[in-house]
Amino acid sequence: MILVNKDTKVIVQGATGKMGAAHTKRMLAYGTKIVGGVTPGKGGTTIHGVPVFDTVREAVDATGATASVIFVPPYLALDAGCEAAAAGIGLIVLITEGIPPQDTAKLVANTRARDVRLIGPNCPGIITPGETLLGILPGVIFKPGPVGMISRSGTLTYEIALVLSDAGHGQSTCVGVGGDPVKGMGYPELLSAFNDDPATEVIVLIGEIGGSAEEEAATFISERIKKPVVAYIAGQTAPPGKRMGHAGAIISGGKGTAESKMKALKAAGAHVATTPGEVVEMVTTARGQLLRT
Amino acid sequence: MILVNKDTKVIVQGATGKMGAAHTKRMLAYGTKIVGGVTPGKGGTTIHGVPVFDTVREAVDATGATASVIFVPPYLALDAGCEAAAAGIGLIVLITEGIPPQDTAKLVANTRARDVRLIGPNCPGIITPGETLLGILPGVIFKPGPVGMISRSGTLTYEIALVLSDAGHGQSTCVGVGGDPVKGMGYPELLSAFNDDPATEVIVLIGEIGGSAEEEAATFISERIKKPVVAYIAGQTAPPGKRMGHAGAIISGGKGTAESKMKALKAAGAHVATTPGEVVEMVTTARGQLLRT
Amino acid sequence: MNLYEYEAKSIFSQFGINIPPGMRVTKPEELRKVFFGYPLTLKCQVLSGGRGKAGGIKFARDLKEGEALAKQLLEMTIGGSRTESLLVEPKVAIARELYLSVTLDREQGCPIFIGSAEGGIEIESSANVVTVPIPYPYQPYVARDLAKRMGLSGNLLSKVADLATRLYNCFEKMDLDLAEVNPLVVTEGEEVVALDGKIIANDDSLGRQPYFKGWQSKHLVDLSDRECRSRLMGLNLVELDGNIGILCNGAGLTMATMDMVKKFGGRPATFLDVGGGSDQEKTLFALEIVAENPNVDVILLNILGGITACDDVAGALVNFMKKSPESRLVVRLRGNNQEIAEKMLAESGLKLIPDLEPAVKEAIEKSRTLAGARN
Amino acid sequence: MNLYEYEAKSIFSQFGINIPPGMRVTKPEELRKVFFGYPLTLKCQVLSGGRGKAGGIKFARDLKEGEALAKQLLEMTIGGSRTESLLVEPKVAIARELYLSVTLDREQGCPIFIGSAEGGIEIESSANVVTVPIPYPYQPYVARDLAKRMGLSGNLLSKVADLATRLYNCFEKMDLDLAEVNPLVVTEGEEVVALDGKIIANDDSLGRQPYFKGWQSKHLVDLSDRECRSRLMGLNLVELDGNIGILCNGAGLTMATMDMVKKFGGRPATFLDVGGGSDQEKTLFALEIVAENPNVDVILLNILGGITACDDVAGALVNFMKKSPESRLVVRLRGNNQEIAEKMLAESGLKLIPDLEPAVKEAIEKSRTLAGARN
Repeated sequence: MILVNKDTKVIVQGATGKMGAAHTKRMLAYGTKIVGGVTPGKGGTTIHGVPVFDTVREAVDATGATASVIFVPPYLALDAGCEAAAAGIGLIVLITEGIPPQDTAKLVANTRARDVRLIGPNCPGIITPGETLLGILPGVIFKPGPVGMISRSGTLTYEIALVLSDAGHGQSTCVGVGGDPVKGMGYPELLSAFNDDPATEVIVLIGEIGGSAEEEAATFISERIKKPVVAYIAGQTAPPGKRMGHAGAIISGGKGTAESKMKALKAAGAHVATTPGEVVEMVTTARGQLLRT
Repeated sequence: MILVNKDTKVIVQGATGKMGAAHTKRMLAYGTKIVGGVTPGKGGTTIHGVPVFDTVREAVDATGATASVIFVPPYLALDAGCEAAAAGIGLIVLITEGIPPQDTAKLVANTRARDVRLIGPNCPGIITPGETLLGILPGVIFKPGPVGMISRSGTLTYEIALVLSDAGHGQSTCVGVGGDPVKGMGYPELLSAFNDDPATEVIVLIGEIGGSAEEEAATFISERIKKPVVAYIAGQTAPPGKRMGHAGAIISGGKGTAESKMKALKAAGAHVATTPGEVVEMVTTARGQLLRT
Repeated sequence: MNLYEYEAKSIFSQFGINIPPGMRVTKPEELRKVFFGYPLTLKCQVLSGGRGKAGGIKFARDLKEGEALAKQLLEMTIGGSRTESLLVEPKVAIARELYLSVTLDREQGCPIFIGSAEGGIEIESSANVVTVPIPYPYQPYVARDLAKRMGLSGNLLSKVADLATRLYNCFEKMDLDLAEVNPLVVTEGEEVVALDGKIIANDDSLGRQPYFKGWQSKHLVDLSDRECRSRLMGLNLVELDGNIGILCNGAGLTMATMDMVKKFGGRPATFLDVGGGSDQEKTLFALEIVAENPNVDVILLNILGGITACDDVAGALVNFMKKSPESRLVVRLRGNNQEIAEKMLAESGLKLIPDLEPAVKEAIEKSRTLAGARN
Repeated sequence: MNLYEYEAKSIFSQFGINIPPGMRVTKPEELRKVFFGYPLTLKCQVLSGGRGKAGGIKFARDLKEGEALAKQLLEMTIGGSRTESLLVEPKVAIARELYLSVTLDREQGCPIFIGSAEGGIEIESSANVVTVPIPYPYQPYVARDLAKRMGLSGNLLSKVADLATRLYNCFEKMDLDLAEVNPLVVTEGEEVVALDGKIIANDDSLGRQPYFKGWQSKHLVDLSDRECRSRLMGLNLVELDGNIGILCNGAGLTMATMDMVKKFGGRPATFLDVGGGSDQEKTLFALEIVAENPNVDVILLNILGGITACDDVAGALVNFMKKSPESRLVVRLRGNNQEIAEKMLAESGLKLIPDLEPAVKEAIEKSRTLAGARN
């Protein structure tokens, strides 16, 4: 497993909002060690039995939390992220969708300068099945096992985890890096973490059209990754010039096509699936080969 | 000697302005290795035989310079300092006077984050007598020798260096840290550098009223400095509430008096002079004792 | 949100960027009010690219020629986008053309300057392009680095750097995705002028940009009516040419479903991401707008509940089926509150399919039957 | 540059900080135009501190009492500063008083918030003070950290934090040395209001703050006429009570010279730093303004040439001596172009003293002689 485990102490920024409260409850039910919520002006109250603080600094001082899941509204996310980083939080999972991308860029600059890991924004978060859940992934779909997953998509991750779980391929950790063009951690850092993680046998990379992150991941895979990688790219039939749901999912100027990404990944030695069903088959094959070798 | 020596490659930002040009000429005459000037739009020309570049990056790439002396107008200084830091300059000597202090604070934040040493602003610069001069100090006054000098003042430094030189006490390096309330390097870092410098026997610290830097230096001296320190504080008879020339030289709310500083320095074991003449006597005594021990 | 050239230039001007004098004209006779001399440039105001090649820019030597050209240009449609108005400017005496823009670089995660000593070009296909990442907080030296790398020198370097700093300020203060000057011209009098300008405002930032308040609807003209209405509801609809309407929650899942439909031999008619956490009302709107498309024979609804509660979706389905027969529907629904949803839908006779691949295949099968019935 | 309370509040208001309704009054009869009800607060507008203790704030129950108090207050001089006008406000029902300010911290090298849950106090001597360093670029969480450390909670925490963010924006955008609200009051209706405000604008930044254009001269009222004229010439003059006028280049050297004069038994009459790189005209102005002071018997000019060229100084001296006898002058001059300077002054008979201590002693000697001659 990477990034988080059952001992990770987590706070929730925006814990008393509608979405924050609902997911705080779900995360607690999953077993996540939620040690505090943060909502300015609501300090001293509780939410689902968890103490609420006015500031992240106070929450960190009182609880020793090292990770934060952020559910604040889009225009407050930069402030919330900077607050977490300044208070010593080491891992920020930014769920919020619709953040102005220039705000994200400023937050990325801030967290990079402080060596804080940022996941998201516009992401479902992280799950280490059976241990902890930081975000909004539906815990019931994921099972413990040896497949490490990295994905730019939310529900597509659930879909693929579902078919993998059904086929007996549980997951070490799944990380949704988010669908925005500018974001925190990307493929290379996470591929590298999974490569070093003894609990991960096979890595599943779920990409989509837009940008060149998958092409760069391919280069990284060919140079640095020893474990088998199964890749799937969504948007193989997407028309050019149209934004396909995610702010980052657009083929522009002939760049960012699924074809280009699949080609690069194949050339890097990854197994490239065209449907979720094929992902399962390829993981089965890869794990079979691992057993034989 | 500290910070700079005869091999230090120096560029001058604002080299084609009136003051920049005049001091480029003087520094060259002193022997400073001025390898380039920077003035946007004047790239390709020369000033006193030195090539002028449009940007610091270009100058650094072409010359391998590691230090920059900045003479640009006050409202352009933040930009110039950030440019130097971004281009890989490791030591910035900011001569300019009248910089808005919030700009200085932003520059200080920028250089600290990059581990760039900043001297100034509103300072005379640095001289390692007989080796190199970065700034506007009158080279003829300074002689090589074992006295390290740190000062918040310009001409007062010249005055004290003059009487020291006349008495046969040359200087290892003299650093004018500047008279502004917000500035780059302060007493502790420079005291520490002189303490570690084999060429320095005695440290002369020239302070003035305002702030609490001398009180903090006193604490630092008592805890960390092994070499004899002779201190002089200007403004012993200054009335409270009046700004005495330097933006930083003001006694306010009963704080920042010469009395308080002199008391703290005495308590820390420094020799505290009341006139430049006494500085000379105390340096003579200190060096005499060094010879005996 | 794409802006028209005249809007972009007005914003540039507010940030101190030189633009030519200009007048917006919606009728040929308005040319008489032009306050600067001939020859004139008349430019179609459209949101699509390729205007020059399509003949959307003309020069007039006098009023008579101008009026004739204006009439002709005002009727043009370029790249599917109708001419909204004309921007009329004096013809500029150009000594040199450059390219300059600011945009966000997704790979580096920061804004970048893009510059070229060659202007009026397709920047994607040009060889002489330089890019400079822009650190935050901004300082003007970054613009000088850019101008230097573009190969400029002397006064021109300083002038272009100054303009680039203003362009960045505009980009940051107005929350833009793109601020582009192409070409940036150097006149024979050594003035640096934005001869053409393009701005894309960031959609997610419109709520904090009072300047753009109320602008959105009139700038969605390159979308179909249904795409446009969806956008205003906060939904992402892309219309395609097939007969299977696809609705899913989540962009990646919608794309994957679309890809599977195509792979197994079906033809997608819509891509509609109803988003995460969408409510009953929004889901109903989504079902209706897909059903409204006359090409749609089958609606494939694929919801995997993460944030989305299945019972909310079921509620929307129950309402939808009051007006629309369930026979066109193929529903894959799985996730939170799935049992409640199943119960709600059991009464309607709508069968839920738990897995995606069978659902896709069912939808394709049904689309063939229904398309056959229609022909 | 110190601002009056009414000016500070007007600026606060432009940054969205709540201030009480208010009216500036320069004549008692203007009270009739007050647009809000009694009781009123009448406050002397002065640049000095300690106004409350000096009786510069009064409350009026009706117009008659108000006019009488206004007449009396408008004639007050507080801490040497004449009342410029009155600020009239309705009396506020106060539930709680706080303190809030933003200033630059010289030791940390960054702006800081200073806050206290106790208001209307001398912040230097208060125990309940918290400070929070402000990183750049600013984010509002810093203000929430402050409010929390001030011991606030609930809605009040959010309201004070919001006001603190606005105060910081004001501090940064307007280039202030100090933005202070003391007291910041919580009204009985739970509104957070800046009841008194103080702003010190940074002198070095006035050139880039169009808002303050032309303000400087009318805000130098706590300086003497000569100090004021010097400031407008860019010179730093402080007048003292002795008879030796001291002019030097550089603040530290001027202070050291002053200290030496005092130490060796003399009495300094002026501290005048002519600055580095000062030109001939400025030096002449400096000599003349020192000579103008009737208490000055001797002028001690101490120039150690770094940036300053000695020949420029000599030129100023030559001109000065055309009007003023050299007998009052003691000149120490050393540095760049010293030989040229000596030659220029040789003709006038003015003797240059190369070392500081002898020059100081000579000036003291001469001051005794001349003071004796005068008595």
